[in-house]
Amino acid sequence: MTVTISHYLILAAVLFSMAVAGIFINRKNVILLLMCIELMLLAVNFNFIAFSRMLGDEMGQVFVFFILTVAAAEAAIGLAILVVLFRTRQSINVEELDTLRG
Amino acid sequence: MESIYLSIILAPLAASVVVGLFGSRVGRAGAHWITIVGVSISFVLSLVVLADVLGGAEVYSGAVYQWGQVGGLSLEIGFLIDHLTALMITVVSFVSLAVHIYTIGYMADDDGYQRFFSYISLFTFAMLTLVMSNNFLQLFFGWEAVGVVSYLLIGFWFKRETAIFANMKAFLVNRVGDFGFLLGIATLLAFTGSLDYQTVFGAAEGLADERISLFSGTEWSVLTVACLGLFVGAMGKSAQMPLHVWLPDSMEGPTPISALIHAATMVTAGIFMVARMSPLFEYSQTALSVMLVIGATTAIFTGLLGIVQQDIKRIVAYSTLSQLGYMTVALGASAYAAGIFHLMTHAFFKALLFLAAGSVIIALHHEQDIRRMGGLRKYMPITYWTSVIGTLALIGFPGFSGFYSKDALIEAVHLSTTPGAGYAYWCVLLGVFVTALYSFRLLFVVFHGEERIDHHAREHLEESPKVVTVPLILLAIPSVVIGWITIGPVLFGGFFDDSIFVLAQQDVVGLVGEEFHGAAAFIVHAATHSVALYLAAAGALVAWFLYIRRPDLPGMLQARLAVMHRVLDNKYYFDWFNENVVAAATRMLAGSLWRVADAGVIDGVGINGSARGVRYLAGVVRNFQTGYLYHYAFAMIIGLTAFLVWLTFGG
Amino acid sequence: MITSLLFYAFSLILVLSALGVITSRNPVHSALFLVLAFVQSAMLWLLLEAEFLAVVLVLVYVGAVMVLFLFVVMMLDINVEELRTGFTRYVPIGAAVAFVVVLEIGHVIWFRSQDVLAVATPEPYPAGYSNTQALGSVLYTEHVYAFELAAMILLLAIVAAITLTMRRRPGLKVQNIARQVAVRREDRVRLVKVDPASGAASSEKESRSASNKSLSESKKTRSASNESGTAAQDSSAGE
Amino acid sequence: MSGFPILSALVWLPILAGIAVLALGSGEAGARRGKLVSLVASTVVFILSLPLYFGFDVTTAEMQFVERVSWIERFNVYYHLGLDGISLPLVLLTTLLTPLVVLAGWRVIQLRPAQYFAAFLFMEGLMIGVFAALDGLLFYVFWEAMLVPMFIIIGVWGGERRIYATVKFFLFTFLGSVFMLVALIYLYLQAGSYAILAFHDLPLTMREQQWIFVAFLLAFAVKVPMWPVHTWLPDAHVEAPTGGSVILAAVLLKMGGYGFVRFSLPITPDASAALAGVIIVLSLIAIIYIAFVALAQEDMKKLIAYSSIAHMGFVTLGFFVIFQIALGGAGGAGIFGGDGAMLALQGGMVQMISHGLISGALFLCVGVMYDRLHSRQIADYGGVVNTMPRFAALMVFFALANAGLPGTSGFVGEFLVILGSFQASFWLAFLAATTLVFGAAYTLWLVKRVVFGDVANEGVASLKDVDSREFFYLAVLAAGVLLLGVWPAPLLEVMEVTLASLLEHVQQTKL
Repeated sequence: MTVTISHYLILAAVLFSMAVAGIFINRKNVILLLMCIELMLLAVNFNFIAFSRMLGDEMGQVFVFFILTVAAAEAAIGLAILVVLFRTRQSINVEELDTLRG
Repeated sequence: MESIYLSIILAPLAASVVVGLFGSRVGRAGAHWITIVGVSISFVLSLVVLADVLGGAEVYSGAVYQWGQVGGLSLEIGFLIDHLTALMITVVSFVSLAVHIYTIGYMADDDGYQRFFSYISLFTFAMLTLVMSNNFLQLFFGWEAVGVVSYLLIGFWFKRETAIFANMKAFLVNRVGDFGFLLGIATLLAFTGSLDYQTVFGAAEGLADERISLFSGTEWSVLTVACLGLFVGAMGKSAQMPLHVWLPDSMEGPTPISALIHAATMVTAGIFMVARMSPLFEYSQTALSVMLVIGATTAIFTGLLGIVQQDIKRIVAYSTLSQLGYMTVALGASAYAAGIFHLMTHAFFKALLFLAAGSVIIALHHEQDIRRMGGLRKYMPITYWTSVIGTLALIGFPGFSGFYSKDALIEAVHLSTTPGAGYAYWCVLLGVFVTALYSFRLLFVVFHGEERIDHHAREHLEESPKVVTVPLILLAIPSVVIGWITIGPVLFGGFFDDSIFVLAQQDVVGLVGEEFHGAAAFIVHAATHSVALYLAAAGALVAWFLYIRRPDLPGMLQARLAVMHRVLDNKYYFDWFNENVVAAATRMLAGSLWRVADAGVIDGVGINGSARGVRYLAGVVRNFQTGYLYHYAFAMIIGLTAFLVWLTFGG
Repeated sequence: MITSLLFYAFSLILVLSALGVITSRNPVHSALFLVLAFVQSAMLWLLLEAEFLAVVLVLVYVGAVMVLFLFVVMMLDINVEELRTGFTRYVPIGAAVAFVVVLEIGHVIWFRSQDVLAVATPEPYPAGYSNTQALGSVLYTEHVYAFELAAMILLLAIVAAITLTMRRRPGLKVQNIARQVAVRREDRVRLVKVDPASGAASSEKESRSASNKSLSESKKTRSASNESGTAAQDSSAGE
Repeated sequence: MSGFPILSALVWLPILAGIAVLALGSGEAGARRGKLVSLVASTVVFILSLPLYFGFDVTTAEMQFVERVSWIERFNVYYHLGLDGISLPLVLLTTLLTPLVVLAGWRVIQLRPAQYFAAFLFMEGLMIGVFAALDGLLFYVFWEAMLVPMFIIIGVWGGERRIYATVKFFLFTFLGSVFMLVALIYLYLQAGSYAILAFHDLPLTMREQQWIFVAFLLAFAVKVPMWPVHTWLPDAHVEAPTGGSVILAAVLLKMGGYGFVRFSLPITPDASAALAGVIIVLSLIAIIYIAFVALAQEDMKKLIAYSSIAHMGFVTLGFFVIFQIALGGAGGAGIFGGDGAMLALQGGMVQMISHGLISGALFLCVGVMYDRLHSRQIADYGGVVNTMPRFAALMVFFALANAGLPGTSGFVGEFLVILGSFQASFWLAFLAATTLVFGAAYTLWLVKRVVFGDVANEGVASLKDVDSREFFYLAVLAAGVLLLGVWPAPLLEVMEVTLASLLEHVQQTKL
């Protein structure tokens, strides 16, 4: 039983869905939310690489490269915001972030 | 001739406009001179027209100008001059002239002197327009115009709450009549395509067979519908039951108005109109019967009311109602000429009675209650004697004008075969008795018996000035002689042949005429063939007995017949019904339509309700906007997932 | 065969560590699980012969991003217990959504695209193939603009992160270099004429009071103290 | 006059004058100059509009004084103006009333007078534009733009609840006209241009016609206003300043009626015929039900506003009863059918003009009293005739005209419509004719309570009679009302040929 592309895709799907579930479960903790997003991106990257490999085309990997770049930037800014947030509100509890509430 | 016709109408109008707009500039004397000259011109020219018509002039019908053109229908303003018109304009302008002169004295110390003259001249204009019209449009114009001027005149003393109530009531009741009148006109237009008298009359016979379906399943003769509509209008103007309620109340206006409007001219507009429309009414037995019944009912029942009234002018007003009932009965019996003849004689003696009453009223400083009069005979001889003449004319004393017209009328009804004539005949006969009773009651209570005048008034009690008495005398003369002179030529001489149309089988006037051999012989004939004369005498005797011989009896009778008296005193509860049922229900309906339907349902539920609905919906949706980040995130994810489900499994 | 075994082993660890990320009580543990997940991913990517990206993943993510995460987690004084209240409340819906996602993707993979994917066993690369070189040759030629843009994004992220987190606490002494450079003589030195007879005492007082005043105020007092004739040092401390 | 773009001048002169008034500034001197400019401009516009009447060819139904310039080429939109017998009287009504309204606000408006007068000038230009536009899009632009000055007039110079009133007014009218835009766009897609005259000849299926008819109906019914979308009118009237009420009643409502004859009837004749019954019922409800509601009012302006609704019921009745007549009538006669329809149509049009004059005058009357006592409540008055005899004479005259007295213009329209509707059905005429009674009832009751009687209170005792300015504008309207009542032929003549051709057009099915 050889490992086909489908295996990777299923793995990515499982990973992605776990990240989704993680967002639901850890709804209050922003840091964990960020981590879950990282997991999601990872799952996406899996797909890209798997297809890239299957099609023998480097484009997918270039895309993953860019995704990694943007994800890193996103993580940096997200964490910076988190820090500022914590400084002003002494908490990162999402439930307390209700300024949007009218 | 056309310029004469035009001048007859325009002279009073011009006078009215000048006095109305520049009242303060022309001054009091100017006001009455200008209007009297205006009306005099009308009167003189009316005489010219009358002479011309009597001289055998052709019937004139012509347009003055085109009011408007709609499709193929040309609406014009024009004149129809025939015997009927000529007679009417003469009567109208004569009475009007008398009233103008009388007003100088009656209104001498009133603030609205100029205004009053302007109004009565305007009224004369409106009435003449109505009478001279040759088409329904102008007829309706004149019809409403006299209504409006009477509205203004009844409310002339606008500070009196009763007066402004009465004028509104008069106008509204008249409007109910006009409502029918307009529908009648619309019916005629719809089926003949014209508003011109000649065309409509020409089509009348054909219309009698046309059918119109009003209620599902029933078919009506078009002509009957039209005639009933027109008659409803006449009921309003000529104060027939049940639209009579405005006339007694309208006595709130100054007395000259009561004389001018409510005796001689305006109320007779309805009678005139029906006579004018005789070519239509003749073909509708139904309409004739309705007129007979309503006229007869009015004649007897309003006469009864005159017996219990205490206000001098109201008594005369009820007498007018009763006489109008007579005229209507005549019309219903196809005795149009008799109706018009009675109209003419009545105009003179009723104007006389009103002006005499006015004379009494000014002499007593605007006292109208007959319980505070009595024994005035010696203080006001001219007023007294003219009143006697008026009363005798009214009850139909042989030789006086009322006698001829009324007796001819009763005879005609007696001979009529129109359904309802039997009932009408008994009503008018009984009416003669009643008329004599209330007329002499008035005469006796006011001029005879003990003096019940208060002292203050008695000190100044004297005969009224010349401007008042001269019109009285002027009117007294025709009240006596006009019947004697004119019954032959006017009633039986084919005077109205060019204007009134009667079917041969219904020509009761002709039947009466066969027995007619001169005015004197008519008296003999009446004395031998009719009970009316004896009934009148009986009425007078009863009045004499009750009010001169045994003045204590009326009070006793009143106590005995308390129920009857209360009914009469409350005028059969017509006013009560109108005010407490009709008016109250209207107001209630109006209030509830506004508050419940308009403000409540449409605005409240519909308009503001939808606004509230949006707000409520927004409130519900607002709950989704929790402001929690993760809720938005969840929504996003779930939405995305759902979208993907649709994408992958859906199609 | 060995690749299959390796695939399943790595996959298992990856899934378990992902589970650890989303379920562990302590954010630090979560972060560490995430590190593990990234490492396992890198292994799997190696199996897919994407060596360069595998290395980048380890270097950049494990080495930089996750360390950043750990820093932040540890730096912030997070009340873990409070954050975990209601933890189980959303488990069902989370699981449900996750299940639906899996179902969807599985459906797409197994049913909708079966014919395409089943046969898609990748061709082995020819000998001498370098993943890094291949990637580089595309990246610097075809996608050079995108590459530059990525660099700009990273720069932006750096600037943004610094700007966001920088703060000025009151009372903190900071040099204003621009201002120091731009300073002129008139701002710092002023000539005061001293009246030899009586001015000493008053000028002493004046100069002391002036020295306490700000720059703008001292300009006002200059005319008054001109007569004293002594030079007063202006101790303007900037803002 | 050939060559001179007289209609454009009528549209743009007031607008330019309005800008000038605004530019003159809002100081006291500026306001005074602004007032003067407004009066001069509106008077000039009126004088300019007179050649329209005298130069009008009454023998043709073609558009006259046409101007046509390409506006938006891409969508085939033209700046296309012109007049026929339907729009000419309405334009004249507008040009006549605006100077009077300016005069009415002359000394009364203290707050931002320049802006007030400028708003009226803008509105005049836009209203003339509405009546003169022959391009659908141009019409729509004028139609909607006109809302803005009115909105401002009520919202800024209005009474206490002006915000509620303005919002209601705006939402109602805007909601209606949005659907009209949809219909216009659909027609454009079918016809390839926005020319209204092209719409007239556009063949449409019954289904299309019905949708278009309903869309137009929503817009016009709100404007007229017809029951049950009338409730904005009393509120707007009550809150609006006098001038606003006058223009609202006299001209704005006419835009709805104008829309019916310009759009609904000729563009969707078959749908109009099919749905005429509904409109007729709504019209009768307006005539009878609203008369009752008017009877219950305690606020003079509200009463007149409701009476306006009832009177406008005659307009819609006249316009749509023609189909019943054309069909031979339910219970009535067919022998006089053609002229009956003309009677009804003419009646509806005359009623619009006459109502413009009469209701305008009545609102001005209320304004005269309001300026003195600052109350619109009937209960606050009584016996006004004692202190203001000249005013009372005019007010009674207008009230009687409102009640449809023959000899005044109020009679002509009602008379013709009732005569016409009789040809459709006896009961139709019967119900319509009840206005003789009800109309008189609420009007005369108002007169009784306000004008007649003894002096009711100190306020009334302190009233001063109308000055020459107030007398002038009331007298002008009185003269107009009287002239049209005694001799409506000049007005009827102008509309005759146009309406006849409209009638002919309407009777040809488009299916």
